[in-house]
Amino acid sequence: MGKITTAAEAVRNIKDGDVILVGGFLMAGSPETLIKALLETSGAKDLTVVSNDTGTADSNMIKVMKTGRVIKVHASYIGANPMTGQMLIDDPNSVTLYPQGTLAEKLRCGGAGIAGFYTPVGVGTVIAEGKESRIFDGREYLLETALRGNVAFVKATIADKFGNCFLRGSTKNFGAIMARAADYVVAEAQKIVEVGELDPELVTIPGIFIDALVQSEDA
Amino acid sequence: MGKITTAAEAVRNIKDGDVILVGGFLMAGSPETLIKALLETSGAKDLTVVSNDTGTADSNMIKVMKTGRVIKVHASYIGANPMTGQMLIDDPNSVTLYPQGTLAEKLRCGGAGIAGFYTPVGVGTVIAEGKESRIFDGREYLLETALRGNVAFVKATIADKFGNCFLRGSTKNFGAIMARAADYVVAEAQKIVEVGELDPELVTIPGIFIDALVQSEDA
Amino acid sequence: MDIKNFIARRVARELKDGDVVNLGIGLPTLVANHVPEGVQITLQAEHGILGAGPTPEPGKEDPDITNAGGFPITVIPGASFFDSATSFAVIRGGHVDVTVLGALQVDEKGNIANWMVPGKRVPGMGGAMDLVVGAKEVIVAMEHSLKGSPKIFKECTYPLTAVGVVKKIITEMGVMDITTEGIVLKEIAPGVTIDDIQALTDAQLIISAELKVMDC
Amino acid sequence: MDIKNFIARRVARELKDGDVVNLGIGLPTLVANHVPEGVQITLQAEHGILGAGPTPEPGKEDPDITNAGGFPITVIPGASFFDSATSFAVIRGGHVDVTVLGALQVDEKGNIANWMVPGKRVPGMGGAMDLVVGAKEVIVAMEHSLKGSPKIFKECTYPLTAVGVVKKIITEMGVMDITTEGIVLKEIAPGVTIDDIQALTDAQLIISAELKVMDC
Repeated sequence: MGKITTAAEAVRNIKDGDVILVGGFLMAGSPETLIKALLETSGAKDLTVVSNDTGTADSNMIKVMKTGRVIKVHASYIGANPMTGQMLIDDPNSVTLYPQGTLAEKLRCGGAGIAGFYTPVGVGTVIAEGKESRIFDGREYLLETALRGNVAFVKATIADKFGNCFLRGSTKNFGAIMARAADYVVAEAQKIVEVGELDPELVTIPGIFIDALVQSEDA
Repeated sequence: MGKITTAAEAVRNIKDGDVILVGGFLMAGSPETLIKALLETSGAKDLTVVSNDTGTADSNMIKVMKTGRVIKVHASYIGANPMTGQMLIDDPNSVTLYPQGTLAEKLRCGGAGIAGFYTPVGVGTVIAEGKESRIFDGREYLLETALRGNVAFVKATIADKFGNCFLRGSTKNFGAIMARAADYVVAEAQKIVEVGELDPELVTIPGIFIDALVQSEDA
Repeated sequence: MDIKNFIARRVARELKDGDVVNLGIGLPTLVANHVPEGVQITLQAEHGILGAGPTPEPGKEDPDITNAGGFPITVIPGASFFDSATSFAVIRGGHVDVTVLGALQVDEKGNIANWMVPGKRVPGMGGAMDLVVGAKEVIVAMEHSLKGSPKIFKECTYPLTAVGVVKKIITEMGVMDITTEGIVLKEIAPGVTIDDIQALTDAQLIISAELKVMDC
Repeated sequence: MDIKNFIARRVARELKDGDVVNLGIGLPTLVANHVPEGVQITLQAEHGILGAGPTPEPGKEDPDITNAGGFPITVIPGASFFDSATSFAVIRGGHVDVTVLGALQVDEKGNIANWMVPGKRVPGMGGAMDLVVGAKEVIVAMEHSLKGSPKIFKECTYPLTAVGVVKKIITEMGVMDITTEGIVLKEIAPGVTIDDIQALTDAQLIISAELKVMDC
C-alpha cells in the first residue's frame, strides 16, 4: 500500500481525453506541484479540466492551457485566468460555467453515489437553459447532475503515509470534495508524517481516497 | 447573543405538533439532558420525532414516547426501542423507515437548500413504493426529498459560548447534520468554553446554527 | 467620507446583532469597517470561512487563510473552516442572513444582473447566483449610475444573476425598497432632489410618504 | 473452530490488501479476527469511522467511540471520524470495497432479504440497504440453513434489502458465486457432499468444473 511517489510518476497515469479535477480556490489549496508535473512530464492531451477558477495568470494551469492540451473547462469563475476567458470566446462550447455552489454540489454527488439534485440556484437565468425544472412546495428548482473525473489533484497541508490529508484553513474548498469524485486521486502535501501522527479529528480527506501521495514543492 | 440557557428554558419553545430532530446513534451523541427536559418540563404533544434509532430501552426518548406525546417517528433502525416497534405494529403509518444513508441525506438536503436527490438505494424494495424512479446512465435511482424540523436537539463534547460545537469521535453522526436542518437548534455540551478556545479546525457545527446552549448533565 | 464609504456605512446600519453576512468584493467589502457598536456579525467567505476578520498586518499573512478574492485575511475568535460543498450548503440553505453585493443592473421586479456584460469577456458567476438565491436578505450596494447611465431599470437587459431576489438598494443618492408595487424611495441623500435621483433611474420611483434624509 | 469462525475465516481470505471493509453485526464481525497476515484492511463503521479497531480492554472504554451496535471500540492509527451524511456518501459512492453481512434469504438473482420477517416485529433496515447497494462487493456470510430450512432460494419471498447485488455466498457448507447462469458452487466443505448441500438449498446449484474442497 505504499502511496508515496513522485509527481512525475503520479501524472503518468493520465491518459488522453481524461477529465481532471483540480482542487483550490485561486491559489489557496492549488496543487501547483502536480499541475507543473502535468505540464512538464505528461504528454496527455484533449484534457477536460474541472476547477473552481482554473487558477490565476501566475498559476501553472495557465501554462498547461497555453500548450493547447486542455480542450474543455468546467468552472464557476474564470476572471483570473485570461486563457480560459479566451477559450470561451473562441468556442463557447469549450467552457461550461456553473454557480459555485452548484459546481461544488455536483462534485459532492459524484463522490456520494447521488445521480442528481434539485437546486433553486440559476432559476430564471441562462444556467436554466436546457435543464429540467420542477416545483417543490411552490418553489422552482433545477435538476443538476453529478460530476466525476478520471483523475483528481489536491493539495494538503499535512498528510500521513496512509493518505489521510489535513487541508488547513480555507484551503479545503474544492480539494476536499474532488478527492471523493475521481478514479485516481493524487495529493501533494506540504508535510508528510507517519501514520498515527495526524489527529483523526483533523482528517479532511480520509486516506482511503488517496491513491498517490507526493511531496509538495511548496513545503 | 447570549445563547447559554437551561434545558427547561430551551424546551419551552417546543409547540404541539412540532417536528423534533434528535441527534445520536443509539446512545452515542444522544442529547439525553434535552430529551429529559422534554419529558419533564415540556407539555408539548402530537410530536414527530426524527432520529436514526429513537434510542434504546434505557434512553429518555422511550420515556417520552410512553407518555403518548410522540405520534409520528422517522427513523432507520428501531430495534433497540421496543416502543417504536409497538407504534409501527399499532399504526403502520405512524413510523416511517428509511435506509440510514437516505435519512442522513434527506436531513443534509433540508439544511442545504436542496429540494430532492436521486439515490440508487431502495430500488426494487418496499422503500420504492410510491416514489418516482428515474434512469441515469442506465442505472435506476429513486427521488427522495428534503426533511427538516422545527426543533433540533444535539449533543456536543465541547461548545464555545458562541455555539461552535465539537462532536468527538463517532458522536458526530446525525447531530452534525440535524443542527443545519431545523428552525430552532439546541445543543447540550459536556463542556462549555470561552469563544476562541475551540480550534476552528475542530468545529463540527458552526455556532451560527446553534440558538440555545445548555450544560449537559453528562459532563 | 468618499462615496463608497458613505454607501457602505449606510448598508452597515441594516445589519443586526448576530447576523451572518456575506460581503461581495469591491464596495461591499467596506461595510465591515462601518458595523455599528454593539452589533456583532459573523462574516462568511464562500470558499469556507465563518468568522472572517480584517486584513493581517504586513508580514503576518497566512497563505492558508484568504478571502474570496484570494487575498490574505485573518479570522476572529470563534471562527470555523469547511469545504466548498459545506459552505454552499450554508449559503443555499438560508443560513446567511444578509448578502451585500454590487450590480450592473437591478430592476423593479427585484431581478439582478451582476455577472456578465454582453459582448465583453465573461468572468463567470462565481458564488453570486448561490448567494442571492440563498441569503435571507439581498442588499445591492452600488453607485447609483454608471457615468450618468442608470443602473436601476424597469427591466434588466443583461443576463440575470437571479430573479426577484433584491429587496433593497442602497446608493449614494438614496435607499430604495423593492416592493410588489415597484421601487419605493425611502431615504434620499442630503442635497439630492427627487428629480435628481429619478433622472438617473430608469424605473419609475414611488416616493415613500415617510421619505427621510439619508444619514451620512 | 466453531461454525461461525469457520465461515468468518473463509470470508477473510476474500479480502485484499488495502480494502475498505464494512462488517455487519453478528457473524460478520468475526471476520476481523481472521484477516490473513500481510493484508491490511480499513474497517468502516457506518455511523462515522474509518479505521475501526478491536474492543478496548476493560476499563479503557471511550463512550465517544462506539461501533454500529453501540458498543465501545477502539480506532487504529490512521483512523478518521465524520458525520453520517459523509459516512453514507462514502458507502453509496462506491468507496467501500467489500461489505460482509448476514441474510434471511438470498436468491439466484443476487437478491437479498435481511431486514424483516413478515409478521414479526420490524427492526428497520438501518444502513443495510445503503451498504449492499453501495459496496463494490457484497459477500453474504451465514449459516447455510435455518434449522434445516433453506436460506438460499430460487426467489426470495421476504421483503428485499436490494436487488441483484450479492455476488458471493459463504456458509459452513461451501462457497457459491452468483452468476448470470445461476448459483455456482465453487468450494465445498470437507465431509459435505453435493447432495447434502443441494438438500439444504432451494435454488438449483450449478457445480463448478473446478469444484474444490473449502479450506478449513
